[in-house]
Amino acid sequence: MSTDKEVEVKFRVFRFNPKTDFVPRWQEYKVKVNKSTTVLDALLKIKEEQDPTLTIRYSCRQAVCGSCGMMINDRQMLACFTRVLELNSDVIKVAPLKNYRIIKDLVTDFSELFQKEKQVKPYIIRHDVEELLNPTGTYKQTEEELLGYIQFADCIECGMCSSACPVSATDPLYLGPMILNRAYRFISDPRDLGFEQRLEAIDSEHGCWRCHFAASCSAVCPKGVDPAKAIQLLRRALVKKGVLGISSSKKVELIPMGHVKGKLELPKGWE
Amino acid sequence: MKESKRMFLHYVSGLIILVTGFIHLVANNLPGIGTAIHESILYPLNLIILLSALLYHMLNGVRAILIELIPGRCAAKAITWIIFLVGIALYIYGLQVFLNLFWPVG
Amino acid sequence: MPDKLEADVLIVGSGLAGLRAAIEAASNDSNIRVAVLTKVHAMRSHSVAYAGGTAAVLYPEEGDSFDLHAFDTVKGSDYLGDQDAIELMVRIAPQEILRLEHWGMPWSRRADGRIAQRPFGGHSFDRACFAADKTGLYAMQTLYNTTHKYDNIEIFHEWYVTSLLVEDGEFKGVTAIDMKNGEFYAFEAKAGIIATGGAGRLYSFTTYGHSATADGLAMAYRVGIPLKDMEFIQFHPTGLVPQGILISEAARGEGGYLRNKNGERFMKNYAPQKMELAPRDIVSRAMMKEILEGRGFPDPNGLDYVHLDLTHLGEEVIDEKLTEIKMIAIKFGGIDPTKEPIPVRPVAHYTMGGIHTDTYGRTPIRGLFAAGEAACVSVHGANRLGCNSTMECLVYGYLTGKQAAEYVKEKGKSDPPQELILAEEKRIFDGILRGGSGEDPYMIKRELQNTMSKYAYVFREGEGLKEALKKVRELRQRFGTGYVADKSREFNQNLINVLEVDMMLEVAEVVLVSAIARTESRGAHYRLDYPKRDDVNWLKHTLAYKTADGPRLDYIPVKITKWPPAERKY
Amino acid sequence: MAIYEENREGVSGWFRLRRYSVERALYLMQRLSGIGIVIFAFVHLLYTGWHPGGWGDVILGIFVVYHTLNGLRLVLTEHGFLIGRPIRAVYPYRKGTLYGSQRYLVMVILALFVIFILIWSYVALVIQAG
Repeated sequence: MSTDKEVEVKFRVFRFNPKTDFVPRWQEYKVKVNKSTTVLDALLKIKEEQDPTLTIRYSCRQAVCGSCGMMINDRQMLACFTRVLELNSDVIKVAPLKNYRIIKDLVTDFSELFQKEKQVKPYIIRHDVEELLNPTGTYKQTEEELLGYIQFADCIECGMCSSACPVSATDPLYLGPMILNRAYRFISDPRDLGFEQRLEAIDSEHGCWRCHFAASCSAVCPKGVDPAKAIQLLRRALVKKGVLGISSSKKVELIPMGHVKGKLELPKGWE
Repeated sequence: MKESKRMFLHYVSGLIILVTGFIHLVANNLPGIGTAIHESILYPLNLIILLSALLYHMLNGVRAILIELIPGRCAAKAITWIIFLVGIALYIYGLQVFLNLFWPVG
Repeated sequence: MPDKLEADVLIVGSGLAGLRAAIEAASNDSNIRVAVLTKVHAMRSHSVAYAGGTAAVLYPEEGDSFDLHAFDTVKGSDYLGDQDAIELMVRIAPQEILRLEHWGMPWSRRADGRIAQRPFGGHSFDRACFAADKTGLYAMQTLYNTTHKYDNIEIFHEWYVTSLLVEDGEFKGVTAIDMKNGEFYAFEAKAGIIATGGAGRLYSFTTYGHSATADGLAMAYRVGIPLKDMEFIQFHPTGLVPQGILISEAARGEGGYLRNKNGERFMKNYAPQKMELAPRDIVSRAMMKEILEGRGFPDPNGLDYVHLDLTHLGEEVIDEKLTEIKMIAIKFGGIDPTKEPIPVRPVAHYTMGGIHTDTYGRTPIRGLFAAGEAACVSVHGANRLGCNSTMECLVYGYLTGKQAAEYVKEKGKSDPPQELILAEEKRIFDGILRGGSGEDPYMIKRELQNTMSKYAYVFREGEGLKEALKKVRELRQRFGTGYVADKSREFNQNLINVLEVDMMLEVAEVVLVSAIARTESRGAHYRLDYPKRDDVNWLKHTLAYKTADGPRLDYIPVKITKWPPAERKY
Repeated sequence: MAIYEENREGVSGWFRLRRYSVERALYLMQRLSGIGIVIFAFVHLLYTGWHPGGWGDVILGIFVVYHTLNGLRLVLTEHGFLIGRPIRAVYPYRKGTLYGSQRYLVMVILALFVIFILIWSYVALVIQAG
């Protein structure tokens, strides 16, 4: 297993606090790593043993929370999903994700991204409001229908795709691959009926038509989501429905479940 | 007009340019069949279609680049309008060029 | 004076329980303003990492029933679970599954288009609803996305809550730091829900993310709410060696084998009927026994392991149902699970104990609820069954959200006491940030984790636990007020880490004191010096209250409705 | 300083081709050739029938042929053809847009591009000049 010997690697880390520093600086650290050390492990080792002021965003360390996206040797990567020795380089350059505002060091500001996400209404839109809150059964969905959107639901919102996108590099208003992927995930869900309501954001000047299929988003995605595919399929749906007027009606069957009852008695307040 | 319709026309005009542009190229460069096309009465029609498609495709492309370079909610609308007006002007100019070319005055 | 913000229902924590509660409170009445405060981005909460599924009775016509599910849970809890709460929970569970389904959850399906279920450890019926092996990611996404539907929910990403404001036994709000710019705020609220998750980072070999540092537990403990049953910490049988990343129970649910050095399926000696799908405490103990008796594989770092063998399942099953496990094994372990077995070892996975609440999730403080792993209702007793935790998160998120919404309707404006706010601001900024003293927090944290892993692991012993308690108290001394090297305001992670270690030390002490006192073996708490379950003296919940000289223990009886304690056999 | 805080790549981002997939280079060339053609078309219209001649014609040909062929590819892919159906992502991930038919299409257009340019260069440099 981890019997491998340790190797010393040099890290060049981007350090910048926009509130106090005039220009960013690059700081160098030396860390001992072995075969299974990830870049995140190494950075945390630096933070805990050498420089507690180094600021990194991290949480799950198993490539599922999407916190630690950063530029590692000039490419968007998840720090926890990249082993140091796999990079094959003596100096490892670590910088915050491009095209997001920097808060401090490697931490970037995602609030604009989350704001954009809200614009595309990323939730199931249906007319049977009461059924949504107090269900009486399950909507029928076959594995085949599931396969139509499941790939796009794998997104962990690390934001690396939007950082890699050459359009996002110049256009801060462009929704970006992450958001468009999220929009298509819901549009392609057979249970959703909200196609029209999402058009305002998607079909705008800064919507899905600003994509030019550079496919960098798919190239950097750590979860196999393929946002470029989602965007192209989204456009296909837009052309089909919005331009050519071919509409396929979505009908979802509700399979009732008898033993599920809505009402229950709860105590009020504290005695 | 919705962005999707504009962009759909972009693809369509691209395909039209492919056909009409090819005819234009053949007509002007190949002897024989080219000359025949050149002298046909449909040739000006081809040119007009090419001009329309080309102007649309070009200016829409420029517009896309500008929108990506100059962000801002109003900017996109302004760019679209300016490009539209430039397009009209160029189209009139182009038609006038053709008029002179095929039915010269005096 | 720090700035003030206001909300009606304030939720600390944005995991499954927190978001579920937010949606429930917000959908109840559009005038109720709901604030979710989370120290990470909401989508980064560690609920995203759960893989296996969520248990619920969906098909009674096929032989499942509420009673059966409740009994499995009671038996799994080693009869320490409160049976009235368990009955309530299993009854609401199917509804929550359907709600998630309606809100976009991509549950894996049967051929006829209904929700599929898979077998899971300790359940006598295949009742784990799952979405491949990324159930948590999809469930979190579904809930997080659904919060966007409600304009009255506001999520405060990366706000670190430092303390609860309580006056006269009533909840008034919290104090929090906006990490982005380091501003300190007092957050007034009429009702609060704590959903901050467990205390898994007390251990070094753990499935938890770096964010699970027991903040909610410590904050509640500090305002006088007892922590219940903290000695019960679940060790999941299959943590990947050496990182501790969880290899979901789904791997065994789909038919994976555990093998020792001799290639033997050793579970046949411990749970001949259920084999690998016995409850987690039993499997973990079996694995540790194999390892301690020399039938495990040696590891240079001392993390000896056994093998989890999936090779016989075939590539198709692994690709369709265990994709995430495949990714983890290849990327982090360097092993292709379709060809080689995965090295695994029991790993800290779940805190059965937590903030003391009643059957409905209410804490002793008026207006304050607790839900999810942070709470101890207790529905899991001494050992949790797989898939029951996410069910608890959903059900208690729903229950507490609903009650909180009802509660705030009749409440006037809350007015937290100024002196508490000022004192907290002084403590953090003058006491710790500018004037802190003590040793490096990261070293303290590492020592704490090593101590806990050594003495309070699967097998425990009175002497060892006392040793650990001594060590933790010594660490507390050395920690002082906490020392912060980074003096800047913006995103001062160093400061947050210091506050976290402070909280961890507090909770670690409670875990150890509770564990020393319980002189029996029950569920996940196994004492080598008291290997038998003792229903005469110990069929009761531990409550730990904060006092100036360490935790004071008290006990309350277990609620038993239908199932009297019996021997536990699998 | 604000520009560092903003951290936006700007137009230089278009030229950042290393470590990404080939589609990004194709996108950049599509954009540059498009701008080139626009400039030519203006002059061509203003001074009716003007073209640079000789090597200028070859370069113009490269722009036009590339823009056309890659444009045809984009008409297909940007409407969801040849990029594969949505699948369940299985590690190691294979993304439909970077793999399979789409990539074959890229090879085909690049091959056609070379062939056409050779023919066109022959026409522009030998036949027309001759």
